[in-house]
Amino acid sequence: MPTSLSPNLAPDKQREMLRQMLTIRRFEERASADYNAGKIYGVVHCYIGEEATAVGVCTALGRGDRIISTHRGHGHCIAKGADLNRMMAELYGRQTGYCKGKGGSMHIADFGIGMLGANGIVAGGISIITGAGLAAQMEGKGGVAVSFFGDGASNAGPFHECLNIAATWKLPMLYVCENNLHAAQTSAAQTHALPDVAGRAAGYGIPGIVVDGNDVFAVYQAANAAVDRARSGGGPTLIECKTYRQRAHTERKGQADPRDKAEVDAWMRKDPIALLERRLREQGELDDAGLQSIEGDIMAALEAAIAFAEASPFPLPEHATDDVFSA
Amino acid sequence: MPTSLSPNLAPDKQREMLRQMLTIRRFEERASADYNAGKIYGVVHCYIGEEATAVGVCTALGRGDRIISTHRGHGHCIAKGADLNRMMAELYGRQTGYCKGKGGSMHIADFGIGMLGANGIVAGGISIITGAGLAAQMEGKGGVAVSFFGDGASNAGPFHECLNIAATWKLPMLYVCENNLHAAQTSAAQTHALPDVAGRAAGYGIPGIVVDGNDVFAVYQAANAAVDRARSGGGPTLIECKTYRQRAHTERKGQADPRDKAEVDAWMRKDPIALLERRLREQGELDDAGLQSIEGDIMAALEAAIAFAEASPFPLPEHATDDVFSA
Amino acid sequence: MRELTYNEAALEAIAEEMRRDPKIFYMSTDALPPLLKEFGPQRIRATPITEAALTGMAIGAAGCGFRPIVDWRQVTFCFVAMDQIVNQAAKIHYMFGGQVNFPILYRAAVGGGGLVAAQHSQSPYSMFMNVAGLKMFLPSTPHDMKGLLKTAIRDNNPVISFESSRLMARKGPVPEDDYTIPFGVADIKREGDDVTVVALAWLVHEALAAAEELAKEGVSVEIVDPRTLVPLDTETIRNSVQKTGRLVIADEAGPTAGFSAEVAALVTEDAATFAALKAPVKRVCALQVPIPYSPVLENHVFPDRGRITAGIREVLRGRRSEAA
Amino acid sequence: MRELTYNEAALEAIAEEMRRDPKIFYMSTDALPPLLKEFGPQRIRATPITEAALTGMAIGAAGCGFRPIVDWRQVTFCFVAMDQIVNQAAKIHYMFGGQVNFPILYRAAVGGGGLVAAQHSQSPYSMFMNVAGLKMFLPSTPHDMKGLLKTAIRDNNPVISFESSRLMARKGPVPEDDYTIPFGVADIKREGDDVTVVALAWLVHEALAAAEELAKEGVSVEIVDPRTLVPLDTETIRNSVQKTGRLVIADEAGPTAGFSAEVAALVTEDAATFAALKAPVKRVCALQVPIPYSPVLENHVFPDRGRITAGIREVLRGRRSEAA
Ligand SMILES: Cc1ncc(C[n+]2csc(CCOP(=O)(O)OP(=O)(O)O)c2C)c(N)n1
Ligand SMILES: Cc1ncc(C[n+]2csc(CCOP(=O)(O)OP(=O)(O)O)c2C)c(N)n1
Ligand SMILES: [Mg+2]
Ligand SMILES: [Mg+2]
Repeated sequence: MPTSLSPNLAPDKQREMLRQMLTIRRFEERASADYNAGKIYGVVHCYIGEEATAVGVCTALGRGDRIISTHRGHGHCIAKGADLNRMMAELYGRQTGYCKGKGGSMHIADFGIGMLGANGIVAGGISIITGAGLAAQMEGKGGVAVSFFGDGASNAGPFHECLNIAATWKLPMLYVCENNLHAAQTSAAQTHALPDVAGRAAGYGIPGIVVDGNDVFAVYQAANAAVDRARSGGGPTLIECKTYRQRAHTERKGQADPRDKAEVDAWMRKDPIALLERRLREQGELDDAGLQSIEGDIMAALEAAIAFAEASPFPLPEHATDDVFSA
Repeated sequence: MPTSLSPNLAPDKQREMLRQMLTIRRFEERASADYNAGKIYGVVHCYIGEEATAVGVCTALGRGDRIISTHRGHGHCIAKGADLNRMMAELYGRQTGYCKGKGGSMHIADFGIGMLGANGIVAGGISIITGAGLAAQMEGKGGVAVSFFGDGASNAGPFHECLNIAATWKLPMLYVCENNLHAAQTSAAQTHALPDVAGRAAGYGIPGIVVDGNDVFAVYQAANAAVDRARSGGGPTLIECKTYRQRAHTERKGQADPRDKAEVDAWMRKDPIALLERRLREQGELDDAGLQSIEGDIMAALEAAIAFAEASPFPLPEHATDDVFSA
Repeated sequence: MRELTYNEAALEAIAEEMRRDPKIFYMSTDALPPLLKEFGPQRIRATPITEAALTGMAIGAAGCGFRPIVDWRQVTFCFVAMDQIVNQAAKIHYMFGGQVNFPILYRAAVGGGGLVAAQHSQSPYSMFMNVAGLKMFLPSTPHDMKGLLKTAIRDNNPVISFESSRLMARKGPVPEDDYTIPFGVADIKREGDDVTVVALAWLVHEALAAAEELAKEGVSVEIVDPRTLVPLDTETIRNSVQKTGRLVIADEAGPTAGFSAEVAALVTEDAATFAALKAPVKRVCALQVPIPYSPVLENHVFPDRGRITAGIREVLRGRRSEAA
Repeated sequence: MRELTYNEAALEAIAEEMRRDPKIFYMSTDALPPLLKEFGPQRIRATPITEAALTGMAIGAAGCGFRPIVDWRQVTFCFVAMDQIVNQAAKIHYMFGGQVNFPILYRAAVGGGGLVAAQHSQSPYSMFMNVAGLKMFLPSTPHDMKGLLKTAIRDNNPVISFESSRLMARKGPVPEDDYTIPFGVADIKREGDDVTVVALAWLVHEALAAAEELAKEGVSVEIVDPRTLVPLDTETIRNSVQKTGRLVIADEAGPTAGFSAEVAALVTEDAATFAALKAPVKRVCALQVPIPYSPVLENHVFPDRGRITAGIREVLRGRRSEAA
């Protein structure tokens, strides 16, 4: 894995990456707490530990570009610019949420900002976003589409079908595999013939790149190159980000986490936020005050989101029959 | 593509390969005629032109090994040793057919000889035979399982899912892609990012081999090596046989065949039976009399099969409700 | 009026809509030659044999403002795409709180008669009816095909066009003008007083033939063709049964938990219709088996005018016994 | 008798059968720890997330003499495997003329109540009932779970075990001995004279609660739990309705072309049962919508004891009007 140079990005932009990564983390820490407090329902999958991947990729995108996510979607939403209020209200099951309380954590979407949704089905989003890639190609405005998916999803049929179609039709796409080495209770070592998913790209004649998914600059650089390639008609790229989830598969208390303790610890030491913070400090772009200010802004936004959610009404029971069909 | 040496096979065995290939061809010529005469129903897909692939692979197998086929299944049946009488009776829709008249051309199976069935769904057989590969591994008797499928099928999800599982679990399998350059009315060039399907094997860490699918010895040698590897616990191999169907996608009269005339002609000149015949003659293993005797045997067997089918009763209407469930 | 086949009527509807709206494009494992010729390979896309991918791609493209058509061809081939249909297309509008529309047309040929055995002879529309969030129809005539298909293409939801294999070559009058047929409106294909036959697709024609025969005996049969399966025109069905008091349901699919069961339930759970019912309801369906290949067997499995006639006679004989 | 949870009863049945028959093995995207511990990773296989492959592999392994169990976990995840289910598992025995058996057990958790939204809250068993060639059941108690699961594992056909998510932790008495419950035999969970409730899984318990309440008012409710969906015990259902003359069907799934429609059809098409029917049939089902996340919405969508009670009252009021 190449270690990244500091990218050709203005310091403000670099701090913005930190802000986004921290926002994801704080948002999820709160979501987890509120889930265990019974204010958020169903199931919550945290992205904590993987923030560099979503932020690195989305920094390379424009507002008109589109992404799709997985069951582990908060990070992608925030990195693409989703509104924390409406996200939190959705988790709280309120009428003001992104999905009017119909979706919850696994289904947050904001088509207005090109976030085509979290998805509860492993590999379920890959074909949908490939359709968005086709749409971008047909629109002819240089847009790209990004599929985020896990190592687990990379073994499923749609991965293969879509890579082949995207490669054949030269769709402007990034396939971003977030290889966190595990899929629920199984390890990638158990379920993959080879450790690198990126090696599969060659079978379709497209680039397959492995990057350190915890190094936001490395992710950004790989994504940036792939976006350039896609915009200029070069077709799709498969980017495999090696990363790790710092928490169990879901936030449900008492669930099994069969991962090796030493492995978890080693990855905790590679925390993507700590890494970025260190680099910014080394570059002289960040000091304690700067960090505090970022943290303060985030906490204020988060409190505002919670307040918004708490103050929002639940949907009315009758709303359950709305939106089955569009007019 | 490596050109094959004459394999380490007794002359009798080599003539047996010719006999099998010719049997497939004569069987299908007759099936096509009888289909157009209204004696065979539904749809018939001919394997004519691709005989070297089925015969080359099946020559490397033992009776205890298992194969699965596609919608284009007669060749695989015959190469694995199926009974012509029961095949023809099935095409004729008779009670004595392999499926008691319930299956027809697209569903001939003979589990007794390890032929797990033709299948009407593109890529539909791949996972089934992978289960047979798992069974063979669990049985621990050195059996192997072979998945025959087309270039079209190689773009479908089950191909990818099963290759990964077979590679990860080191299942004793051969995945044999019959790349006849077309899938119904589309060309492989239109639907594949790269011309070689075999290149996808590397993504799973297994060998991917391209052979001349019209050269029965080349196919046999590749299959033989893969069978050895599989039997000795080395795991699966992907073998891509470049071949060509000499006829339209199905035997239905008047259907479109958008293939390039020059391409068709070029492949007609590479006819696998003519090639084998020439080599056997060159080696002094075959002369006119020998060929006539083979042809004579085949025609006799075929006439017997037709007679058997014609003499066999149709099922009774009430039989339609048998066999939905087994006791 | 000029006549077109059922299949021609479908192609005409699609071509007219594609001329009208540049956002429409078509994906299928085979490019239909007349459409390809007119609209070219960018809008009429021949694809790899990956119905799962196509079905999902349509959702994404629709969410980005296009109006994709995916032709699964045989309904059989859509089962590889069932996740995209059931978990994605049907639910995505609802799950996301209605924030964007997904105008998609899926096409699927259904039914038997071709002697192509179990995998290629299916009529599973009831499975899709059971899923909330999909609209669907199944026309019986070229006229209905064209009008319903146009409605479907203009609809802002995923719609499945089930198309009867047996009717593809059947001709019928089709107006040249740009007409549409609203969803959820059944068509009374024949009026009558003694018994209602609710029939789908090919069985509408078989029912008409049966009615013709029975008319000679003085039996007056009303034939209701629902045309759209979702939304279903419950009212027309119930009204007809309230008038006749007797109901036969004719469907080329098997009965179990099928369209025919739904219609039986709809009449039985409605007080006024139930009150009007003079005899047990009768389902005239395919036998509940996979479809066999041999003609003797296939013929035995499918309902036809003979079985409809027998079914009608049975419900005419039946009545509410004293037991009640 | 000792008590087990519904989930424990399932695991006990599987473990006992696996001890008895070495040909049984288990595949799932997650290896269940207690089974893994006892039987090891060769027989309890954790797999990639490829339900399509697993479902098909089970067919091949079964055809070679094994008796595979594939745990889809949530029923939702089996839609990616629908081709293998509908086109292969259901048809392969028939299509091949019965030459070999395919003993396979597929497991799938169904239902709502977990606030996990549309994709993870489904009850689509009716879709599978519509497909000829699959057996399936849906138990309401730990006792029935164990007995039916054993029957399923010993059956020589593909069988789907639908298992109610809501009941997983529910306890009940389970005999320690090796008993089986035959397919196609409904269980009368409560005897009564005034009205029949045919209920599934969780709604059996809701119906029992409703019956208890109504008993105080002197209403005698009979509760029939079909247990097996295919084959369905038509006779017990019809006999009960012939006795009571009134029918409510309670199902956590939506009504359209569903199990509830099938039951309504079964009583309406049978002369004796139809004759005995004193009132319109009532379906008490989920609303026909994808299942929403927010508790307010989810609660509104699902039927419960309150709606069953209301349904019973409605059919008790209803009667054959003079119109007939
Ligand atoms: C088709 C399907 N099968 C099973 C599941 C259950 N499931 C939810 S998340 C998950 C693991 C996904 O692993 P991966 O793709 O690596 O993503 P990660 O959770 O590691 O981010 C599984 C098995 C599912 N949602 N969809
Ligand atoms: C899932 C699915 N989609 C579409 C079809 C229709 N179909 C039958 S054969 C065929 C082409 C198959 O091509 P290939 O796999 O290359 O095999 P070949 O016919 O060339 O031997 C198609 C598209 C099908 N049977 N199954
Ligand atoms: Mg993972
Ligand atoms: Mg081909």
